Amino acid sequence: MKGAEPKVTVDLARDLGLTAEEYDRIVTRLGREPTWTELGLFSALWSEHCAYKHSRVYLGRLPTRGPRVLQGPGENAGAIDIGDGWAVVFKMESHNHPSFIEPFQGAATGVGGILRDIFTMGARPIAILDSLRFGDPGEAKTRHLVNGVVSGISWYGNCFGCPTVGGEIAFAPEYAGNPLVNVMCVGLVRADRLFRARAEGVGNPVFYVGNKTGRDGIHGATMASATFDEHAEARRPTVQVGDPFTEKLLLEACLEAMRTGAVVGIQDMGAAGLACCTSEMPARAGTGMEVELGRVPQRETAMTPYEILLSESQERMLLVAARGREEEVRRVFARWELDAVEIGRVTAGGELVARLEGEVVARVPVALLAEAPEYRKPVARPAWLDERLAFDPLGLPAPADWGEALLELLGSPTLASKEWAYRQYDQQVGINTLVLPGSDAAVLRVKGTRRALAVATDGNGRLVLLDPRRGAAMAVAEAARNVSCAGGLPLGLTDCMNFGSPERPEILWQFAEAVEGLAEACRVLDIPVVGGNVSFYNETSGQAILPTPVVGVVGLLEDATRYATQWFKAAGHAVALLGPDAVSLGGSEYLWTRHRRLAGRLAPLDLEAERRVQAAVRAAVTAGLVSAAHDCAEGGLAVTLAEACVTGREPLGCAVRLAGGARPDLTLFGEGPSRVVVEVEPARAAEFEALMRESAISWRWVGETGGARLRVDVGGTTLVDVPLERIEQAWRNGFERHMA
Amino acid sequence: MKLRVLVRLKPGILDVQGAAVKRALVGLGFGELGDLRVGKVIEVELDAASPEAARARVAEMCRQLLANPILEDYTIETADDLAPRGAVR
Amino acid sequence: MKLRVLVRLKPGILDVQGAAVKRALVGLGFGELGDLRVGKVIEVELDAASPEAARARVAEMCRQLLANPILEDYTIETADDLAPRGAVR
Amino acid sequence: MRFGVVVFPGTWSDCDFHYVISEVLHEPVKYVWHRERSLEGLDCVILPGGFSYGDYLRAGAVAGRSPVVEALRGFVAGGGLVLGSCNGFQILCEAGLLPGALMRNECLQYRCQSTHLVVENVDTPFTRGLRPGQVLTMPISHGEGKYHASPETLAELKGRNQVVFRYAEADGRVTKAANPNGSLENIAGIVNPEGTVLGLMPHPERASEAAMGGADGVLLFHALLGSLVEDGTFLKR
Ligand SMILES: Nc1ncnc2c1ncn2[C@@H]1O[C@H](COP(=O)(O)OP(=O)(O)O)[C@@H](O)[C@H]1O
Ligand SMILES: [Mg+2]
Repeated sequence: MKGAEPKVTVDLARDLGLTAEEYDRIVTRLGREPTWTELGLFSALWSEHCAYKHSRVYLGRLPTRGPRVLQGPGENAGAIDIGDGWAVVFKMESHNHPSFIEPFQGAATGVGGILRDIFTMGARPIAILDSLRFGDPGEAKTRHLVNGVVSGISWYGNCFGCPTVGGEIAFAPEYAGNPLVNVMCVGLVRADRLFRARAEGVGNPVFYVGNKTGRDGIHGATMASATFDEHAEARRPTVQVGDPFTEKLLLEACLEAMRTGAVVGIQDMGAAGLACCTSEMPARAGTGMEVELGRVPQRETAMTPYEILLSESQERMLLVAARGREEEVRRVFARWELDAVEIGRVTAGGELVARLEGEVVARVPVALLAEAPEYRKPVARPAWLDERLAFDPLGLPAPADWGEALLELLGSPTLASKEWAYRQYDQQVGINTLVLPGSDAAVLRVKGTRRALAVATDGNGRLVLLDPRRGAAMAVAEAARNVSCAGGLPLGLTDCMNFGSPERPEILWQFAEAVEGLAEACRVLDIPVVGGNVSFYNETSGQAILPTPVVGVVGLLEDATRYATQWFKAAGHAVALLGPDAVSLGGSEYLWTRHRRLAGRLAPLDLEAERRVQAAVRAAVTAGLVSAAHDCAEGGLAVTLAEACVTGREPLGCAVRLAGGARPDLTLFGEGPSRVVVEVEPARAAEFEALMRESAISWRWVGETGGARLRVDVGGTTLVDVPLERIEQAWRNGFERHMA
Repeated sequence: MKLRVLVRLKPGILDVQGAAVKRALVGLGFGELGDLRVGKVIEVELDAASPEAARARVAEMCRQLLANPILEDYTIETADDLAPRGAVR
Repeated sequence: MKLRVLVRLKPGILDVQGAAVKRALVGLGFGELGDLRVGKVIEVELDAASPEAARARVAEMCRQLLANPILEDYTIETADDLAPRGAVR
Repeated sequence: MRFGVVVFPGTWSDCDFHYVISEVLHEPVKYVWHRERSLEGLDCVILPGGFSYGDYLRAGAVAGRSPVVEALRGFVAGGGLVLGSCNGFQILCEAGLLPGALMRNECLQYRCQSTHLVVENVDTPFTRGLRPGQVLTMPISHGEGKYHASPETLAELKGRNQVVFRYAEADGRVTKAANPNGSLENIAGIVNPEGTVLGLMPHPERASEAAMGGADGVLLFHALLGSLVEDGTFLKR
């Protein structure tokens, strides 16, 4: 077999994605040329996807600590204390590249991967959220991708038995060649039963558990670290196929094995598979590991050590057990009819030693594998930015009919109801989902306590393109605001940073700025970042995606009966608008949908004001003073009001009067942060007013609910007066219309 | 003209369905079972000038829609490919 | 021994998937398409004393699991049922 | 009433049923592992939703031939009650404990949504006390819920009043628009001729608490609890 292995040279290293300098570094540190298998290990573990070579220096800026943080970044997922002895565990991951190649399986295995990240921590997954971006829905290819991705998520999540409770789907031509599939998972665990991916205890046995290994996805991590080009086809690894049923068995078996007390550490075999686990687990614990690859359960014949180590077959874990308790582990996995094979042990040497039939095929210090070089590559503000910023949207003609303009916006693919997608997802299994998809945030009760969790994801690539720092901060603000509107106190955040190639200075600048914005917003809003993921190289033939940081925020409600949803509840209630006045059409949905322009300046973001508005909304929801709260997001105030009218079971109209501003488009469709529309029962109005005064935020009454029309007057003129059937028609069927 | 397309997972791709069916059959006492794979059969009827022309059109359908080239292979069979004694049941 | 089972919806049961595939193909310009039906093909390898014995065992598998008699018919094919020229790819 | 909730390795509504029975109804309940061959001591066995053995061939096909389902035959013959919801309904049909079959949804997509069910048969332990024509609201969550039966079977079902629930509008009208999966004549749930085995696609356990957006599902449990007579038999009406 050895004779058939390619000769290791610097050129070969380059083919595998390593640079000449990196190769030199490997040779110097090893004191010799690596073997073919060892080169494979380095190529995977030093890939951008695994090693964060270009991003690590920036990610250090993110605030990661807080009194409730039990586990920050660095493990499979972050964990936060929610009281009563419970911890919430969550993380978001991207599966962009695989989903473009094979949307159904790519998205499905994306869900599988993030679920494993959660249950390796010992937590039972309770919710999935999916944040998706695609190209123009007018193109058949886009519709094929949307269909494939949504049905892949549906298939895997539903079969496994974890509800999908939220997410986003947005469209922009920049995602045509690189759709984004970001999936977040949330789980619950007793706070004192958190497991970690550490190979502690010299002499402890190492178990391989789960599905058998095939040649799937070899070099998936390397692929995720390269841009697509016309040769992408040839470089395709064998596609990974998901097996949600086996994942369910793996979940139950792992949690049961953990309960025995015989498990010392455990890690999911995700990107770079066994190679990743056998080096990262000992590296975290300061130990080493020896494994016999011949013992790895295999689905195919004649697999080489290289293939066994780098396979990305799904539904597998590496588990370190306590010596002497092997039988307990075996018994549990046998009951669930899964392989559990002892393939090695933890050693003291700090080395990863892999053998095949006794013969050493790789011997590398784990610290070296874990210590990929870090880069601080040149950054440059893009030259084209000023031209985009200089554009004044108010120079464009105003629409002849404001009502029609609103209907057009509501039916746009990005704003229209996403029910087409989420009705394919089981949203309720586990009977925890108090607020289903369709409101600002999903709310899940925590059984056995009085508490509930609110979760939401957000990210707007258009805003980030125009101002990476502020746009990223706005994503944090919006996700947190969505959680606050439901009544939740944001406790922690996970992110997925989706960008083009970091080797291009302007992309790296976008990234660096976005991290800075994220960090700043998290600091002011007091939300620690407990985990995340960077997905670079989202570009095809030089065309990068919109820079898209997606954030997921988890919040806590002390009282599961005190939450709010976004739709109006009853006629004759008062409607108030909280938050600052400043809005802009720069980067807005209106500017894109109506004028196909992505330009202009963003509205200012005052994070202190944001914090106060969110606190005020939370207080109002918790005190039961508001019967609805809805964040003003894409599409501006008019769209927010329309949604509040029609997203509930019974449509309910409203009449709103606004002061005249510079121009009606700005008032109706301008976008800006920190704004929330609330509905207040007249009997609670006085209390509500007192609370708002105390909160020191700007706010005003703007109208009242009732009737079957949405009416908006601006500066004394009625601009919008549309029957709700038309709004429903546009908004409810919009997505399906685009998908047909 | 009647043709039939068999769409099967490429070798090496995990056949989740096949593995599950095999496990179930072995559980029901069919221990003599070796490999088992599950695929799709698509039976089409179409107008064409000749069997060759029909086959060419169906091959085009496979390329454009019926088979996912990333995961699947396909074979096309015409009536001629089946021996007269055919299948029972 | 290698055998193949074709499982198809009974005649008279609406084949929704087949109809959807047909619609998609017609949309792609395959207007000459007539009937189109989608079924499953299950390829099995098993130890058996004779082709007849193998066929009998596979028929038993069909009865016990592979086909739902309320919805589906099945046919079993052995290598003999296929003309030597077989199928091309 | 002593409940048993069957657990196949891929079942996921098991915990939900267990929770409703123990925490909402405060009745005794235990899990029954799929390899179990004895159902002794139970009054009502629940076959919950999920993907029993992965269901990669047909929903419920493998489970319909599993040890616990074999045991169910004797249990039913002895007068025990069985409620199969979602995957449980699919399993009951595959096992031949209920007539007909469940096929892929006509839309060819999975569907999770709220549905209205009009109650047709109130002469079962699961529906006694309800009014004929009463409308219940319960969610569905399935990819293979389109009920199919041959014309003869359908005639028999109707002749024996075995159709218990149909998908309907909020006002009880049975319309095509109210049919979420293309089910034959909007059928959502049926019973065996004796009325002791109920299969339905909707999820009563997900609609058993006001906090979960409705409690119509719990009406089935209340009917069940009220049907148990001291001698261990069940009232139908
Ligand atoms: N892909 C998806 N999966 C699940 N839920 C989704 C998805 N896309 C959107 N939703 C849900 O639809 C609702 C509206 O989404 P969105 O317009 O992004 O909300 P917002 O503007 O408040 O962030 C939310 O409840 C969201 O969770
Ligand atoms: Mg949003």
